Amino acid sequence: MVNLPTTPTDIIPFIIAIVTSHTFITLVIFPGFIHLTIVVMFLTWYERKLLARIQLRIGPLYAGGPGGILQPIADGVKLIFKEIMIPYKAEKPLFLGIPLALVFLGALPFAVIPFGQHWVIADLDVGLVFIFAVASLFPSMILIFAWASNSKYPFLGGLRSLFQQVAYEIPMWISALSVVMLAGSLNLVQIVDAQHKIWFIGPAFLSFIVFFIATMAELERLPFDLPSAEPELVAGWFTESSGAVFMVIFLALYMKLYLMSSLITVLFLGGWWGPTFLPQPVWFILKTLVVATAIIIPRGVYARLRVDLLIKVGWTRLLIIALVNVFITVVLVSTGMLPGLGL
Amino acid sequence: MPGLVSYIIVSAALLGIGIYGLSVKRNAIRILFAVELIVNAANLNFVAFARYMNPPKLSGQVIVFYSIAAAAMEAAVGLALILVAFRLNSSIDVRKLNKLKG
Amino acid sequence: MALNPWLLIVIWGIILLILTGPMITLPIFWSRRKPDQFRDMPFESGQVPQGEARKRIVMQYYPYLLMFLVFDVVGMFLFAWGMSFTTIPTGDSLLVLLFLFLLGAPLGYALKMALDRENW
Amino acid sequence: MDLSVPPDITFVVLTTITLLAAIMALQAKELIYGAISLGISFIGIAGFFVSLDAPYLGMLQIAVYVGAVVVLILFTIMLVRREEVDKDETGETGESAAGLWLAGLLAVSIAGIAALAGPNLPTTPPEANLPISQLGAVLAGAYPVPLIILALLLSAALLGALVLAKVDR
Repeated sequence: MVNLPTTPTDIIPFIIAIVTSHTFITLVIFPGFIHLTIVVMFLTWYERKLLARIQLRIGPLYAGGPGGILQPIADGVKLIFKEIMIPYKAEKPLFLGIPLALVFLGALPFAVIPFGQHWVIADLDVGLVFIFAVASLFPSMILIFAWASNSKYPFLGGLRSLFQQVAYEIPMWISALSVVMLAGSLNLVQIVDAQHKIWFIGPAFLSFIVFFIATMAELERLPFDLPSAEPELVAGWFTESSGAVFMVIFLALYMKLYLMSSLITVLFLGGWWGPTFLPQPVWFILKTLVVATAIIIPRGVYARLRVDLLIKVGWTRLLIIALVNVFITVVLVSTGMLPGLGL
Repeated sequence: MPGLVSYIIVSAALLGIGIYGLSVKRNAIRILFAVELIVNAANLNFVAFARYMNPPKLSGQVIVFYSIAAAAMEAAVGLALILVAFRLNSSIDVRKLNKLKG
Repeated sequence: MALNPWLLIVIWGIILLILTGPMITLPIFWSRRKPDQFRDMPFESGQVPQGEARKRIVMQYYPYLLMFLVFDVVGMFLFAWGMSFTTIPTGDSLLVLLFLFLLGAPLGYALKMALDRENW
Repeated sequence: MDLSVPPDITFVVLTTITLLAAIMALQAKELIYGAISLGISFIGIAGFFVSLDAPYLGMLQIAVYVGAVVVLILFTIMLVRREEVDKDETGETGESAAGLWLAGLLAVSIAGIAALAGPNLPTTPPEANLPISQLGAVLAGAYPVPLIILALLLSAALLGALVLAKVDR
């Protein structure tokens, strides 16, 4: 590390040394803030384009630049300058604070996601559990926000969101358990390293399916979008949000979409591994975008489930399939049928 | 790193806050809060002592595993009891739960 | 140079706070702030809202919440076991599987109770 | 220079957060704010665990306490009617003064004993700490009986809470 400046002339070299250090670059530029902002804005644009193609809606196509690529910026500027409506008798500090907490918690886990062998902000020993712990704060946040809005639709949507996320969190954990057992570590860098030869989608295929479905339910994507079912609940738990509050919630939701897609890439799709003609982060982002596409597409295709069926499926089918895969992994690993996984 | 004494003092303060809530509050949910705080004070002590032990051992952390599990289950049963009390008495004030008093 | 990863996470959190905080705290300044009871009424299909919004809520899904609490704890125990699964003796792993197996019965019974609408 | 924060700052910040949030949890006017403060206090304790080189426990604390117990508490608060929940609940002044005195006496005496024993207590932790990957081995290997008892405890609590909460017809 560089020495702290003692004389005024030392300050500029000090700043340059800080700015060019690997830590600073990982924090601010590549897996850090700038990259995250760009990708999340891209995802909002990408989802619109994709759905427009699927459902033949050619709406936001002409908002400046090729293919309406400036649309997210236009949206952002529009939303920032709109009025923030705070419902009558709402809990003001919670109503304004929870959206910020949501976007903060959505972006915090990116610190442990490895975008390449050295492209990770914090190489944490308990990375996977850290992500799950942070993600487990979302349901209560959403419930509190819905309660703070003092309106019936958000409250109903918030309760649905709570039960749905709670029902799908456990299958998600148990399906990730097989991966942890195969890699023998909770460190995400080591988990990706262990997939050098075989991606874990092979030995843990059932887990992959469970994890993918659980991810869609956690993200409240169709066919699991009950908490924000437009025909029934207006806009679900964020019905009363407007202006900047709405923008921040929107941002948090896309942040979570990117987070869960990259988590699937890390756990099952071999992370940064790929033919060497492209650099590692490029492979990682390509895979993540493919996963995100697979999560977005059903929105243009499916209808939604009923809430009690949804919860029942999560607790009976998915949990049992995930447990079956854990047993398969126990047998596979303890009989030595999976050599050369870095075990 | 601060010495072991500082951790013990923090944990004692947390215990004091918990005891205060336990002895003064009348709302059953608040009393549950106080109990959880007391359990956390104990957990903090376990982890701190385990860290300062020489040679290091993991037993202190393992017992906190069990302690957290037990405290979570205690909260589940406690909240179910509060629900029943509310249904029977339409109040969660612990001093109104005196139907068994002759 | 290897900084403590937790310190890096804290720095990352501070950066996030600095950069995302203004997204709501700044627009409040140019947003109209005088509250108006009639204008700020909650949305209710275009009607005047009736009754209180934070009414008592249904119990129907309460058992699932309890099951979540139990399996949250179990999941964390399983992660601790899974990360050292390859290094511990098979007998210990069998013990953990027995632990899981023992929890199967109450889970099944709880599911049966939860699905029975008469109870809630 | 080593750019790592002196741990004393961490300690002071965590202590402030934890204790203030704990007081708020008991004294906040509305029970919902109390529950949120309780969650923040638990996160503070998790921070202590992380700073004491027990990161896995910290994550367990957040996932179980903040992710599940606080959710259950919020749900119960919302199930119980509001007027009931937010009633003025502290006893008379004399009573609360007595409670304060009792709690203060207890805390001060424990802290005093600790401070008296201070010179004999270790001031620096040993350098070597065990890696977290051993946690699973200790959990499953060294304590087999508690693990099975834990399974029974979890089952009993789940079924007990369900039977208690169900509506009798």
